[in-house]
Amino acid sequence: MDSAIIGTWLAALLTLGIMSFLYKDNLYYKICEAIFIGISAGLWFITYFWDSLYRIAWIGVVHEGRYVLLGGVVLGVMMLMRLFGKIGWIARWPLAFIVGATAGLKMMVYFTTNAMAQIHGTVNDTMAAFGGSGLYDVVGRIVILIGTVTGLVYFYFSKEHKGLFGGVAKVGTWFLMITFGASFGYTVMSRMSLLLGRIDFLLTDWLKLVK
Amino acid sequence: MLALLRIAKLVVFISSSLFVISLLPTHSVHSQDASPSGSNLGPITVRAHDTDNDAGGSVTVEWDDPGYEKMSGFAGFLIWRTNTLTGTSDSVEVTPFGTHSYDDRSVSDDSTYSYLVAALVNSERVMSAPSMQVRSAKQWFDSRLTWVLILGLIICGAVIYFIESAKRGTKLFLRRIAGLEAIDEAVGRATEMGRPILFVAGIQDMDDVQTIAGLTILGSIARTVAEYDTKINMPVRASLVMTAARETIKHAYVTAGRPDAYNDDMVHYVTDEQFGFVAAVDGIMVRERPAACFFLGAFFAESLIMAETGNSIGAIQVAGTAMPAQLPFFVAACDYTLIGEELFAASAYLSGEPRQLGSLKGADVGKAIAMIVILVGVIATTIASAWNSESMLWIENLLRKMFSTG
Amino acid sequence: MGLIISAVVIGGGLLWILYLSIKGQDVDRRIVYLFVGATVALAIIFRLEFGEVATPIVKSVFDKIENLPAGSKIVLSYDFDPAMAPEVNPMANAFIRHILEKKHRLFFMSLWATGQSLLSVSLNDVLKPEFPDAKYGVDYCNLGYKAGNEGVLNVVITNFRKMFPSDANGNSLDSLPMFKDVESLKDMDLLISVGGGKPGVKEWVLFAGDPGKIATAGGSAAVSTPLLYPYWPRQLIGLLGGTKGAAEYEAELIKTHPRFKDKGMPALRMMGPQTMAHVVIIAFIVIGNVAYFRSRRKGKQS
Amino acid sequence: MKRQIPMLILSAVGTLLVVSVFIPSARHWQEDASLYFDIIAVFAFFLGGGNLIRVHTEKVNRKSTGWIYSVVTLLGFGIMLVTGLFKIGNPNGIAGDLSQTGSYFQLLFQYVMSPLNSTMYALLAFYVASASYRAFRAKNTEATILLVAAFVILLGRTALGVLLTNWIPAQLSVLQIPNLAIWIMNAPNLAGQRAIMIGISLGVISMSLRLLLGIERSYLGGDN
Repeated sequence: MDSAIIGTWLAALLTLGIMSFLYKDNLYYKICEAIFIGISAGLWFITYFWDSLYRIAWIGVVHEGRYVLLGGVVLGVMMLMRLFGKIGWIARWPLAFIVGATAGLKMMVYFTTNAMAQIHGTVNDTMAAFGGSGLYDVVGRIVILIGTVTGLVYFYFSKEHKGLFGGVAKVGTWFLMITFGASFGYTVMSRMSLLLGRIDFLLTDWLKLVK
Repeated sequence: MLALLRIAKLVVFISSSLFVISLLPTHSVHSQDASPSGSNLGPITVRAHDTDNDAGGSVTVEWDDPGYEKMSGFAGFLIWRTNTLTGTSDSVEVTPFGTHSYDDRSVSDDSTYSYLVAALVNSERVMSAPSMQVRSAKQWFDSRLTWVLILGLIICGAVIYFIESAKRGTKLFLRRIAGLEAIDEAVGRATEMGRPILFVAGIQDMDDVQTIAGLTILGSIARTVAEYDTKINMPVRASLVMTAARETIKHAYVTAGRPDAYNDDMVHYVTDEQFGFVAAVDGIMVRERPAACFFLGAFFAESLIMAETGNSIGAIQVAGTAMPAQLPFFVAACDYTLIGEELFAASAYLSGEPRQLGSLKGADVGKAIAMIVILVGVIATTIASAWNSESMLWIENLLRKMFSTG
Repeated sequence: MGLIISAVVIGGGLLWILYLSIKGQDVDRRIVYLFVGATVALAIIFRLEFGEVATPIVKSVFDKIENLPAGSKIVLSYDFDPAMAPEVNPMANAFIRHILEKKHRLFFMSLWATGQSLLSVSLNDVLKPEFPDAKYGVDYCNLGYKAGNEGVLNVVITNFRKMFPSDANGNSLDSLPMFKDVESLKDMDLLISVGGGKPGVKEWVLFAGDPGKIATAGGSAAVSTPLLYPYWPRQLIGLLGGTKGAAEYEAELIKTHPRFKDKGMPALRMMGPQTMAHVVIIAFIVIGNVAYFRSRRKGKQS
Repeated sequence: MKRQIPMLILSAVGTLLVVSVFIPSARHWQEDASLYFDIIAVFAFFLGGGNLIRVHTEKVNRKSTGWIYSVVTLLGFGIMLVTGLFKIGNPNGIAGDLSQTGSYFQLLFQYVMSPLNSTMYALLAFYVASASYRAFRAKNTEATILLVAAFVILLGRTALGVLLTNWIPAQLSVLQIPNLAIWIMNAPNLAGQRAIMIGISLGVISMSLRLLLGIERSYLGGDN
């Protein structure tokens, strides 16, 4: 028996084990889950170890002389102080570094790619899809305009959703619902193809029922 | 002394340029009969200037093509650089057809350079005159981001203004968010039933703001949990999130006056693998049967797997994410969903602290600006295209410029 | 036979669920799961295929190629990598078959380095065996891959020879008869980009089709298709989205040109089980609502 | 002190990174920050992995329910560590690429991890079905709108949608279901997406400012 045959059997048994969860939680699933957790946690640790610790930190500092990276190592070691009760508080420093960096960086990223680019896109793409002057285009433009603005009104926090403002916000929720319904409907097919891949594996590669 | 040095530099520059030209197998640009196919083309003009908005170390060379590209046998433009301080010269690059500018990134800010561009036609080189001397430099401000800065300052200014005014005691009104009111209800029900609550702060690490937003909400939930003495179970996918979540819950227990009841095991690392984590969370759900599940953070395809499993055990589920693609699944399978911005606003709401609430009012100013710009923009483009209105076109172009991000 | 078994099992099952729902009984979620699994499995075992009907956005591409006079010049660009290939490769192959069948002249190229090898696979597996009479340089040619992303388009829209001094095999373009009356992209009758990333269909529209006023069509992976919808029908004459779009094109192709029937239409075959599952989900939504309205009416009466 | 210094670090780092966006020569700070993050994350893994080992060893020691699964998890973790750290079976030895074909690490990935992963992912298909059956009911206006939008898009993606509305004349072709589906994607769907994305970015800005100003700091823990 070569390793490919053993491998296929192993893969098939694990596939069935995970699927058995759909019926109910059971011993078979629990074993697969335990294997999954153990193997994958190990896999990620190894990946981190070689990619970050060895390649970035070790090669970077020792071989390429990028001493600026030592700062990261120092912060990383501080993180480990968590293991020693008395000076465990020092682990907050790297944590503060990370939260600060995330807040600073992401604030700018979201501002440019989400806010500015979306406002820009609303004006631009509207013209791409509905740039003409026929009824179809005019309706399209009006719908985009109303949808975007009322949607933003829904997210407006500092005014009670009552009266006219409430009505506008209500229209905003309708647009959000269309968005959710449309995204749901659009993704169904690609989700099905995942299952197709697994069942195809079981029937074709493993059981060889289908040629 | 200084004048002498300058003269010396100039001499070096001129002589080296001449030297270069003499070395190249070429003919004077101005001698017309020497052009490869005898055509009557003007000289190539070259301009070199410091590359805009960069960190230095780069010069942009631009040139006009009087028509060499159209000649048969054209092979490209050769860019030739002379370091006018040292007098050394070298070829930098041969650019392909259709390119009329080049960023030379191999220069030093400490030297000055001059450039020549030669059209390569049938193994002959038609040279331009050397460009003016140029020195690369770094810029202190990226001028392309002027509007980003201005708009950013307006919005941040608004947020800070409302934080300050709230601090001084100005009363702020905020509308209710149904999903947040459900949080207390969910924790209360778990207490009554004597069952734990499950909290998942998304599947991203601490470098995603959504994870941090999830943890800030965890702070409020954990305080209620501590007061009610309910059990909380929080599996995490990233070790850093584990550390941060422990700090958060511990702090909540201390604030609630129950530091003794806190236990590190409330938060436990599972695995970094997306679906391995999901397999484990599903297992926890069906075995421990939490009465309430919170999914607050960044989620991907696993959103529906977890939410449907939670639904099958009859738990109250509150979800929140800023991943637009996953919102539909949470909306379909959970009792309450915090949509996008509501996730980030939640902790401010829950804290009830005036300064935090003030920051939300500031963000509303940003929304008002966005609405006005979109209205004006779409109306202006419509009028501009329908009636060729100059003024509307001007507005349209201004808005495009303001909101273009490079 | 397989179709009958499947129809009985699935149709009967759905009716039973409908009956249960109307009676007000809760249908266990496990029955729903079993159903989805059985549907997909049956469709795979019996290799069920359904006649797809082309949606207008696909039909317009098909009609364009179908109605162009023989000898029209069409560019087909392979702008994708192996990861995307299962979804978009069937489109490219269907285009090749259709274009050569209609005796058009086909210019292959690629803006993705990885597209080049996929292109040779298509040439060797589809074009050469199925169109042995097609002559290189007369009926088709392969310009190969050029680095430079949309910059390549910026150039070839005014001049092919500057960007491509020779084709992928090293022949100068002037030695290829089909290039005799071709100066730039503007001499083409149709541009087709098959791809799902950047550069891809969008870049072909913005940097070639639009500025040159050349008819442009595309095929793209399902995820990136919604981003391209805004360009239809003005800047894109049509678009094939995902396996579904490919299957529709294949269906249209074998309807009009039955000789391709036995060539194996991979997208159609892949679509069979997906369509089945899709229909089952639509049925579930309908049944769910029927049950809901029944129970509400009952609630009102009592 | 135990809270002030972290607060100071947080505000300083955050502010510097915001400023760095505008200064061309400071942009590399952003890359440095992400590299720091990667390095800190590895060290943090020693805490996470340690936690995993401790939790499961304790279960085994106490022979609590399901302890046998903990043995399996620990075994899996151990096997992966050994094969990965020493690159067992790797044709190119310790210097070889981690995912080199033929290495045990790669075999475990291919035959154990991959099928588990894609099967878990594939479960989505079942959950999509059960969610559609249960949740898409016309209970109120919002739910009805959601349902109708989803239904039109779903129909538009099957042959049924084409066949149902083929009779609509060309002038009104936008009402044919496939075209209607595209229109929904193009107009109302896009509008909703935009509102959500713009809202999100403003939410991130206000939350980031709360963090940088030190108004929100529950995750930094208390004074002890």
